[in-house]
Amino acid sequence: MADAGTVGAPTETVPGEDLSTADLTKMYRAMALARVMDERCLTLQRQGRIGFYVPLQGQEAAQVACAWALDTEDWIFPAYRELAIALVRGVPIKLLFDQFIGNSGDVLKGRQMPNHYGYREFRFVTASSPVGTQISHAVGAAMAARWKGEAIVTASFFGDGTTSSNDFHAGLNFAGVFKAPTIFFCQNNQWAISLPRERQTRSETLAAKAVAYGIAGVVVDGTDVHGVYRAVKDARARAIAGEGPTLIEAQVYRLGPHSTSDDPRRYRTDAELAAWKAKDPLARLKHELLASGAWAEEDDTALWDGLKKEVATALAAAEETSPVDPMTLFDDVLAERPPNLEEQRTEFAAMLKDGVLRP
Amino acid sequence: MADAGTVGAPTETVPGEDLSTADLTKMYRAMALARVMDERCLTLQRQGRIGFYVPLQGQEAAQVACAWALDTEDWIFPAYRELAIALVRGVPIKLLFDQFIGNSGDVLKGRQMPNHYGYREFRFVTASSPVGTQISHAVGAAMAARWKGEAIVTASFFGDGTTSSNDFHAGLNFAGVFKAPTIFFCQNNQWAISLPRERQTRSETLAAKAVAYGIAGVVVDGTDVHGVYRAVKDARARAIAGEGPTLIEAQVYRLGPHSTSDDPRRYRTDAELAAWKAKDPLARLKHELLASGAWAEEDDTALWDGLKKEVATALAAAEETSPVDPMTLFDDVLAERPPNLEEQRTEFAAMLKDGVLRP
Amino acid sequence: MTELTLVQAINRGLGEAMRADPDVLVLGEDVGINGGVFRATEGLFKEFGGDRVIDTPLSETGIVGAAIGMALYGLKPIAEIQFLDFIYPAFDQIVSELAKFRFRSGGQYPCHVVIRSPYGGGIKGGLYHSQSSEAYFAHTAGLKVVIPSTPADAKGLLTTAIHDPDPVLFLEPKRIYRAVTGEVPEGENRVPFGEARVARAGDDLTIFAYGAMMPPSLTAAETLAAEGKSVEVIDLRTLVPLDERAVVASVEKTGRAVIVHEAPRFCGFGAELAAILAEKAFFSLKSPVQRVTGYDTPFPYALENLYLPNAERIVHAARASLSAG
Amino acid sequence: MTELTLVQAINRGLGEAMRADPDVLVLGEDVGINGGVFRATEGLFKEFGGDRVIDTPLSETGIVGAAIGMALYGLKPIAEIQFLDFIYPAFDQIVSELAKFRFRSGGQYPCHVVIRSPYGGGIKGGLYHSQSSEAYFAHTAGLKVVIPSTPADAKGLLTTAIHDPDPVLFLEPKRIYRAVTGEVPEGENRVPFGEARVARAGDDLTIFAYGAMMPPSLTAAETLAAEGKSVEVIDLRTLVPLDERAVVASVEKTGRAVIVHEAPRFCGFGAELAAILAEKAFFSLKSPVQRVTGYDTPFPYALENLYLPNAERIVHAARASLSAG
Ligand SMILES: Cc1ncc(C[n+]2csc(CCOP(=O)(O)OP(=O)(O)O)c2C)c(N)n1
Ligand SMILES: Cc1ncc(C[n+]2csc(CCOP(=O)(O)OP(=O)(O)O)c2C)c(N)n1
Ligand SMILES: [Mg+2]
Ligand SMILES: [Mg+2]
Repeated sequence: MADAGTVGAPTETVPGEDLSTADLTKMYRAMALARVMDERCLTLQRQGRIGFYVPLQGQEAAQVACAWALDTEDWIFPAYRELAIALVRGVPIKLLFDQFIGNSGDVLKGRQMPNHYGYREFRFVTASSPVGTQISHAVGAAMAARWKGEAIVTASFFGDGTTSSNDFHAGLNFAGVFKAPTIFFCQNNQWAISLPRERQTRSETLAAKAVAYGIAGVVVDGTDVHGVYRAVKDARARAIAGEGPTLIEAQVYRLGPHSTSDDPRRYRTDAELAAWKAKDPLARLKHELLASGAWAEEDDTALWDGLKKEVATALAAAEETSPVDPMTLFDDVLAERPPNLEEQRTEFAAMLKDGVLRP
Repeated sequence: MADAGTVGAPTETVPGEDLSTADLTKMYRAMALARVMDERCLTLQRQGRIGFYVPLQGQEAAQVACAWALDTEDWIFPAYRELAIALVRGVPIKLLFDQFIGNSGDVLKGRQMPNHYGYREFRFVTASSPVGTQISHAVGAAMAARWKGEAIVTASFFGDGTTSSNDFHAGLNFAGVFKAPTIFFCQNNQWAISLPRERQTRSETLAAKAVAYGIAGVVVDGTDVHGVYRAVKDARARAIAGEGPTLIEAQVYRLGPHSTSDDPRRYRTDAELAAWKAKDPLARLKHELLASGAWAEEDDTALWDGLKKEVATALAAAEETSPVDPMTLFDDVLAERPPNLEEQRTEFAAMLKDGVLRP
Repeated sequence: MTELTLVQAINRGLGEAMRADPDVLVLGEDVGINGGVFRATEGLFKEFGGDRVIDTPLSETGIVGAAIGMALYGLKPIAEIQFLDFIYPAFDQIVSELAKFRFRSGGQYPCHVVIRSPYGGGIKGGLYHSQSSEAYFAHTAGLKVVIPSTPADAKGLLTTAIHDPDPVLFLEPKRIYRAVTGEVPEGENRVPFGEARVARAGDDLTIFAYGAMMPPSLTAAETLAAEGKSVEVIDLRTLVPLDERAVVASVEKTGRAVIVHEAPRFCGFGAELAAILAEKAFFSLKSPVQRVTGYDTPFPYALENLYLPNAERIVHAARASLSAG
Repeated sequence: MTELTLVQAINRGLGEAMRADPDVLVLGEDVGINGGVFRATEGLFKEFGGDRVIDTPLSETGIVGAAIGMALYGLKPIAEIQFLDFIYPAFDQIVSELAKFRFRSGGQYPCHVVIRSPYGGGIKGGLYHSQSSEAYFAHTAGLKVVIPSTPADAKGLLTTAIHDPDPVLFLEPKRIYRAVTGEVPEGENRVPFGEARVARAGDDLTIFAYGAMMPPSLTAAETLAAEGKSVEVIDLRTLVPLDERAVVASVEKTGRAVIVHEAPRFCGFGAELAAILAEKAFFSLKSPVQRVTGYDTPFPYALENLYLPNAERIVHAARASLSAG
């Protein structure tokens, strides 16, 4: 698959070590790219050019710093909001747009709603919608990697609401018992659709739930790339050293709606939103870069302009890509089609030919 | 339904207050009755007179003291090992034997395996086998009671293994969020069939899991009726006062096999068993009663002899009770039989008549 | 009579039932202040408050488990599962507990929970916002399964469900939540369970359908009428209890059957209908039973319109049925 | 060849597969030191150690979820669910994840987990140690469903399952774990999926069965033979993929069908078989299809022997079929 160049690979660091300015610049670029894509997709949905979209604004720092601290060999088990992780992993923008559109370029063959992508090549496992299920997958994969003698970790991604799921409980408990080399990365964006964090659970913090499984738990400010990066680096080092899993709670805020189907004004106040907008992770990192002297306003303007062009080009290419072939509907259910499906496929082909069905 | 007299109702106490000698004597009687029935049932199973049995030996003090601290209006949501609770509630022994046999006297109409009983009259909800499901029921019922303005609590019963279940997580979390007036009574008997407590979860104690739900958690010595009684009384008072639920971990030991299908010698040592046998809750309370001067060896002999006779009489009556009527198979699936079931029932009756089926 | 959409009719039904009986309450994800992601519970939170329109944590296990506990205690809880695709974390509670409580307790503990859930395809929801898994529940003894296709039936069947003594899975065809409107009687008006509705009478062939498959089935009947074929269309309305008499009687009259549903064909609800016909209308059947269904694949995204049965496919199957035998 | 019971054959199959391939491992409740509650994994813990014969915490969600993760990573996990009745906490993982991973990822992530589970009645297990819920899984696109009825098939089908690229539900009829013995070939001997077994050839009527319903079906055929009727008995072996050709061909020959399973009738697997016959063997069928099944109730305890189909009921249905049409 094409180059991962739009973001750039992390500069090598050792656990606990601080991020270099070079890293921070690249991370800022990744965050900005995610923001540009996100805004573009919200518009596309309003224009009816894609059917649905789940924005990540407000969570870019947490995602980019986490992905930065992981190794490219590590496996990602995402939910549906992990665009910035995918970008750091190097998933080409065009490929993401192909998925949002569901065209013939989509690795998933147009089978899933936008945002539910996955790319084996980038060790980014294909997401599903039911919340939490990926958590126990990550635990099993971590146990498998250890069994195969591969020194990698797995990381699962999920929100505050998902701490109530069955798989959160099962996954963290298994990981604790088996000391699985895995990281549970919870982005507490304060809301699960319309349910605020404090109505989700009476636990003081979400990280405190680690106690129930005898594993490490940490809270970090998810708008601070440094804190997130260090927490993940440390967790990764412990996992690799056989010291078990870590639950990381990154405190962030979902600046946008839950999805394009959601209207957050029904359940939250403008004041709350404004308070968190003031902590926009992009503004924070930009400020830091400017202060460091390594970055200037002109650089910033050039960056955003360049990213917008890059995104526009990829989008145009995706929109020109042909639709998915209807006959693919019958593939990948099982490795080989069972008789009932083979027969249905034959009938389907005939109906397409006879015009009973029209793509 | 017949008298509850074999055990006797708890003497009134106020929260935190100590148990009177009168209470302790009655509690000892209840524990002894459970022990006698338990041993009888193990024999019955070996003789093929009942099909299966789940013993409770080692857990009598925890159960009796817990039931003692609850109000008779409180609702019990048991697992399958709560014989002593049922006895304190006043369920007649004959009725329990009817259930073990599955005869026409069985309130459940012979539909469930032994130990899965339930008696609406005694606010003792009918158990199922899948572990943990009763936990969220108790939470919902507690919310309902509060909504109806009834000052009662609900109590769910489960083992150490069941802390890993989906419903443990969902139930405790709901109870925390909604401050449900409920008590989670976990009998940590150190084993979930062949899995030892420390392989079930890396949590330091099971009660520590309460932290994850922002609720109270306490550990008690489950062989000590005083400690258990106080913990439950306190939890009940807090629940009624609107201060929320409590997770109580009563540390006990399953002296017998998991069930009559189990052979614990495959997975645990004689030494471990011997160490816990030395802490037999019956011996402990007997010793205390003897020391108090309110109880003598002759009383003890008379008690055990009397209980054995009582149990033998009830058993004989149950064994003489007629089998369950085959036609009851088609009742209680829904309030009224749907057409498919009505038709099956008619065919079934005809097949019984024609001798195609023989009861 | 008022003209309402299907989802409005459900909203009215909920409101009226809550007004009439303080033991009725609603719980689920985002049902309160947000009014439900499809707005089925719009306005209820404001009218009845958070103790009766309960926003729960994100756990279907907990929602159904707690609802069962409430029902055991004597309330009439209505649990919303946000999409039928997300009911599976509650599957244990539904099949092991809800469906079996009355039976396993010898009738001591009836358990009258209503579980409402939007289901089916047609909104570009892909694998996880489109499923039709009614067959799982219909196969589970102890549950009733109800699927309305008109606003009047939606309100009338929901009202019956809320007062029914048994657990009811109330599946709402979300594709026609707003696409279908109709007159709905004011006030309490119960539509009985176990009675199929003859949506269109005919003599040459019977189409059996329910939920969002009703509109294309009726369109297909129109098309066939133009060809001189008289087609009966039956809306099953309740899968459990099934109006078996109506199913058999119709085919005794027409001799030909086309069964339509969105769910995958293999072991779908249509299989039971076909089996009933093969057993009880065998000597009336003039040609092989036809099933027009979703394919035996997970539900797709880009190709959803080719996956879902439409009027053309139904006509195609009907013609095959009419020309055989 | 060795004479083994069905459960011994499974135990051998597991051991041989683990010996041959280090990526094969077993996980579940009590499968390790205890050897499984039915002793299916006896001896494996000792031979392969606790990292490959993994005693898990009490969570079916976790067992299947972790197994999926292992499979994604390239291992071949075999998960044991202690009783099929306890699979429902894992239902979400099975239908939402295991069954859909290959499809939803566009083929990138095959997910070859084998889930073994004892199922069915006959051991006085009551509602929760007796269920036969194969229809739920057969209706779920993306899963294979396999049910052996002989020791040789048990080992041969299990071996195929372990090396199959797809997720397999391997359901073991626990009632005949020890009641049935038979010759089992030594060494790896795979029985292919999708090929029904003609357990007894005949011309007048076909009995379709699987699992623990095979012995009574064969007894029924004997009884009918004594009455001069030649009955074919077909053991389906794999419900998915189904050997539809064999099903249809047999009824094209005999013209009459009796379908036998333990699960409740309504929407059970027998419905699909009857539907297939109503569609594809319609013109060969001489009399209505008969289903001999469990009743549409939860599974009972005291009355289990009256609930489970037996040879007498099968004979009864066969006579009805033979005398009609
Ligand atoms: C099992 C399940 N139930 C319900 C839903 C519907 N749903 C989608 S996202 C969501 C909220 C998730 O909240 P959180 O875990 O905090 O993640 P966030 O969306 O905030 O990133 C819900 C209820 C679902 N996807 N899966
Ligand atoms: C969901 C589920 N899975 C598996 C089982 C089989 N099983 C019955 S009891 C048991 C162990 C329960 O252990 P624990 O909760 O500690 O209770 P105890 O039996 O020790 O009282 C298991 C695994 C079950 N009943 N339910
Ligand atoms: Mg959130
Ligand atoms: Mg235990």
